Amino acid sequence: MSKIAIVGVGQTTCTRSKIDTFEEMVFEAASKALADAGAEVGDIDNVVTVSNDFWDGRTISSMAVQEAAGSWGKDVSTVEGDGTFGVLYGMMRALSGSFDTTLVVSHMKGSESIMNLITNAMFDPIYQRGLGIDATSAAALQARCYMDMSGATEEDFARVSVKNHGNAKNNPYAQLPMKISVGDVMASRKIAEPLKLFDCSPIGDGAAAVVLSNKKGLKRFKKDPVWIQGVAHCSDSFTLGYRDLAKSRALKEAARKAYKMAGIKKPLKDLDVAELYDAYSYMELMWYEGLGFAPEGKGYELIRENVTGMKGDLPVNPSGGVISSHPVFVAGMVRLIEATLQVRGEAGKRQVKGAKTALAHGINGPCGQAHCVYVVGA
Amino acid sequence: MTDRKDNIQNMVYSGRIKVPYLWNVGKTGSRFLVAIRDNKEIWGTKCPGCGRVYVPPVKSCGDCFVPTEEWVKVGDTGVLESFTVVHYEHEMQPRKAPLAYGLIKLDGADGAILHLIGDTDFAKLKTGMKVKAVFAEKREGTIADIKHFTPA
Amino acid sequence: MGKRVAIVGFGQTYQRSSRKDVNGVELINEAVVTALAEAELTIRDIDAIVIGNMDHFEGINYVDMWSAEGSGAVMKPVIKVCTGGTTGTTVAMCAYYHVASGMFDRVLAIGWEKNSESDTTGAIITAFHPVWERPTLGGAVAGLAIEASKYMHNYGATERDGARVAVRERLHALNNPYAHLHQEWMKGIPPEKLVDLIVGSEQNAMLAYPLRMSDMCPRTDGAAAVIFAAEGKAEKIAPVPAWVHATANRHNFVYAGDVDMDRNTTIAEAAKAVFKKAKIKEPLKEIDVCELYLPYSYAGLKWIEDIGFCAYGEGPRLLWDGVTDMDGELPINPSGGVMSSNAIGATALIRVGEAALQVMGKAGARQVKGGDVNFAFATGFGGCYWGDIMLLGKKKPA
Amino acid sequence: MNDKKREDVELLSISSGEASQPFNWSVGKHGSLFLQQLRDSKKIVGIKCPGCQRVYVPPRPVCGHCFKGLTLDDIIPVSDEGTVYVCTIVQFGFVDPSTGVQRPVPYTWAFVKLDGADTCLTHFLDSTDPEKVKVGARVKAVFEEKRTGNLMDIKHFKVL
Repeated sequence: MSKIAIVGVGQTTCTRSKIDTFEEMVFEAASKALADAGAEVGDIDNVVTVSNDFWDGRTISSMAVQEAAGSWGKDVSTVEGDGTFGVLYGMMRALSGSFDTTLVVSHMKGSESIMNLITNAMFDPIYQRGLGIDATSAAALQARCYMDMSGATEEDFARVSVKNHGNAKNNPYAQLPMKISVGDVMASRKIAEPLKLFDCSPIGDGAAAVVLSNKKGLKRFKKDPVWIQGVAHCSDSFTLGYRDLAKSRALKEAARKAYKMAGIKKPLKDLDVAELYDAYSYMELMWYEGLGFAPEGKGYELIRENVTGMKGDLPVNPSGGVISSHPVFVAGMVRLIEATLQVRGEAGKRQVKGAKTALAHGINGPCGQAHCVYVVGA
Repeated sequence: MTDRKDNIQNMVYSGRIKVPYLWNVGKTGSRFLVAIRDNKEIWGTKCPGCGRVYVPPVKSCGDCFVPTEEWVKVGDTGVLESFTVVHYEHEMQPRKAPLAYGLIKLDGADGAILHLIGDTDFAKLKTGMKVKAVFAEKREGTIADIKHFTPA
Repeated sequence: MGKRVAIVGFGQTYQRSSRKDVNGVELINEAVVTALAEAELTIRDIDAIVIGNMDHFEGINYVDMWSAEGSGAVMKPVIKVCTGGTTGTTVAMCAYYHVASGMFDRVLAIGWEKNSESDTTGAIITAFHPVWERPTLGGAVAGLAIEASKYMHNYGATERDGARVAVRERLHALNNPYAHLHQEWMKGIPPEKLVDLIVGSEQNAMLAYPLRMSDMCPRTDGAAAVIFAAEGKAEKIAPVPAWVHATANRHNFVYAGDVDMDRNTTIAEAAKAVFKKAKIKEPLKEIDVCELYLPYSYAGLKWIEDIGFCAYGEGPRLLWDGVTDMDGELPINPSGGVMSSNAIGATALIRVGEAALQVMGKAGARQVKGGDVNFAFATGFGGCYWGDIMLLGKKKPA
Repeated sequence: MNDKKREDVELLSISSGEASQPFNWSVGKHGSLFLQQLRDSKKIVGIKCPGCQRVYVPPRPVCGHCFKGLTLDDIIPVSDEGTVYVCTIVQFGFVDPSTGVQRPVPYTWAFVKLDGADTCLTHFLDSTDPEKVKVGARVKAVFEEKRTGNLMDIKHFKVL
């Protein structure tokens, strides 16, 4: 299969509550991505937008942003899932021969709705929704399953929060940069046991955009390409009680395929940096295992031994991760953008020195039901 | 219009989406809910492929992709596989915080059912403990006909 | 670069006003199992899944995740795409690009809706802008009525012309066991007479002038699944695969008040792109059958003009001359179309599936031209007057 | 459960009851200026794209045709009189998703092309008389006495 390059990236800051409308945020991100690529909207053959009807409070949520995404008179489609899935579809369209270049945009204004009500609607209306379950209470159930399986402790979760909020201080786009201690996390307000306030990501507002090109389209752009060397997605089953919440077999499968494409044999060695979807602190440890950074049940060792810190063998979430800024549906695309910046050497104060190969990861559904894994390199 | 432009305040439009839904439970799920409502019995369906017993029942097995037509009665007691005590409140929750959720693997089932945990000191909850279904006095054919589970 | 892609299987549930016997996941499973059986494949043969619906119609968020056990997505790649009424064609296009990209060989496209579970008009209104449009919009019926009145104003079309389209759709539906509306009483009565009966009927309530009950599509529960396969695989699965020759869409408009009500510009632009790619010069002659997303009667007059089957204002003549009837030069909607079944998230995918059946010669009682179909033309409609097109053919594309 | 009972099982359904999702949609500065003009001085404004010269009502931050950002400097006044581009009389009842209850019918819904604008404002007309509400009719905005900074500060458009 021939490759697709990321030639332009753009993101807005992530904040709790923006004045900007969906249109304005998308226009900002899209314009930044085009400028980054040294391109005009005319260089774009087709567009993929990413949004969600429930979060936006609008059926056909993509209708609001067609003009801002530059899709007038162009072929366009809309993915309702994490931005990483949107980029994957944009990539398919650029590989199909019908188009050479794709602009993918995503937006989220979590501040305009109530996350718990929106994510309650993600559960089955017959057996689950009436119980009042939501993304956070479900995640708490998963966190405990993971602790029982692995022996990881709440302090281990706290260490992830400390690392990532600390990293966020180097990221001008992050919503919640904080210098905190494990004690601060442990002492923070109980949300859904074992999860505390600092174990949970702040739902925020933001938008992001990526310009993709196949080999043929490259000459339209000034930016050096960052190649998508491997990508794969996979979903586990939905029903919580019938899914092994402690182990992510879907992530294992997605990672296996993505690594095969990219020729990654020993992820911990072969990768220089990783950006993971840590919507809740414990998730980062689970994803370590699913991605093969650590053996099953041993993810906590990496955080205890600081292997994934900025100075470790494999820095994870130099940007501060999703736990520091969580515009849902945008967050995964931001992981890919951060991975791209790392490979370009343009990540500023959060740059991992000499990063050549980076991993980006997005999730979808309750408790990370579905995963999308990217390996990118220069 | 410069004057107007400079003191322009962004407005926020507060509204809501309220579309009424009536979700069909379907034949399979209805049998399950009716058995709880009328007989305080919990039934599941068994997959002829992997042999797993699903509670709540499924019409076909997601892993084997075959119809699951065999009905199996399971116990109203089971093991608490996971739980959480929730400290925040939102209108979709059926009771006041703190409230607890559990994943309960009923005796005879192969996976866990999600439900509320109640009538107990949440501090004493432990995974692996035995719990029992408490049925609601007034039962109307919803999942709430099981009031909650409580340590057995 | 880019693989050739064909449709090798299509399955749909019987389209009905209400399916109380199944929940959404079970309904989806019905369509998937039917499509797999039709193509003589098992779920293990499927490399990836694409699904869509309209979230607020069933109040289901994250449908791709929620339906995994029924759609077959467990431990498979799955993506959700949604664009409103065009969701069905959007799903089909996404599955097409999955295969054309070379990343997947066999991809399952699923569309579904249970309109019986909510208030469709109310849900449709939530597709529009909360500040500028929702307070006054009267749902799809009003949104289409304005187009109809403008068309009548511009070209002097009459209620009888609109009714003639409705009559065609309902007569064709009688040949389709899967269709929701089966108006048996129409059997054997000539179209002209049926038009008189419908236009003169007291019971035929006015919904929003000029649209009466008979001009609109029903609310339907249903699901559909279409299997796309890559060249090399497709020929082995289906004796006569329906090759995708071209597909295009335009989703230009954001604000309802911006829409050009004189012509359907999005379907016109998409049609130009499709005909250019497939090198089609005379659509009326070269296309053998259409499955058009006509949500209401007057669209069957105006949009066929925008697609380019006839000149502006000539739509009614094509209808009255019987050109678009089963035995006409260009049969439109042998399935009975959207006006005979409208499970919105599935509707446009059913157009694609029905078009594929016509190419494959598997359309049974609704088959046209004795199965001698070279090109079948399917469309989707939705959003803010958005248009989608997929052109299928018997010959492998160049 | 004996087999007979299984066969004629009663089919249940679950109601969403009073459930609804509240939202606080940001109107944005362009739209806010429009609404404040309505509220404070009973004036209607549009926005003119410096690129294609189109005048959009209501004002918005991006011109889709030109993929150009529009600033508040591009906002211009338009007339409160205009022409009915298209309209219809809504006669069937349906649930208003903003309230969860039936919206009163009949009412006339129209696309009004205000003088000086290139796009239409969608709103109510004051009449449901088929003889009066038709394509091409001239209409004028009627403003509410008490205005709150909402599109409904225009009560309806009066057919002239």
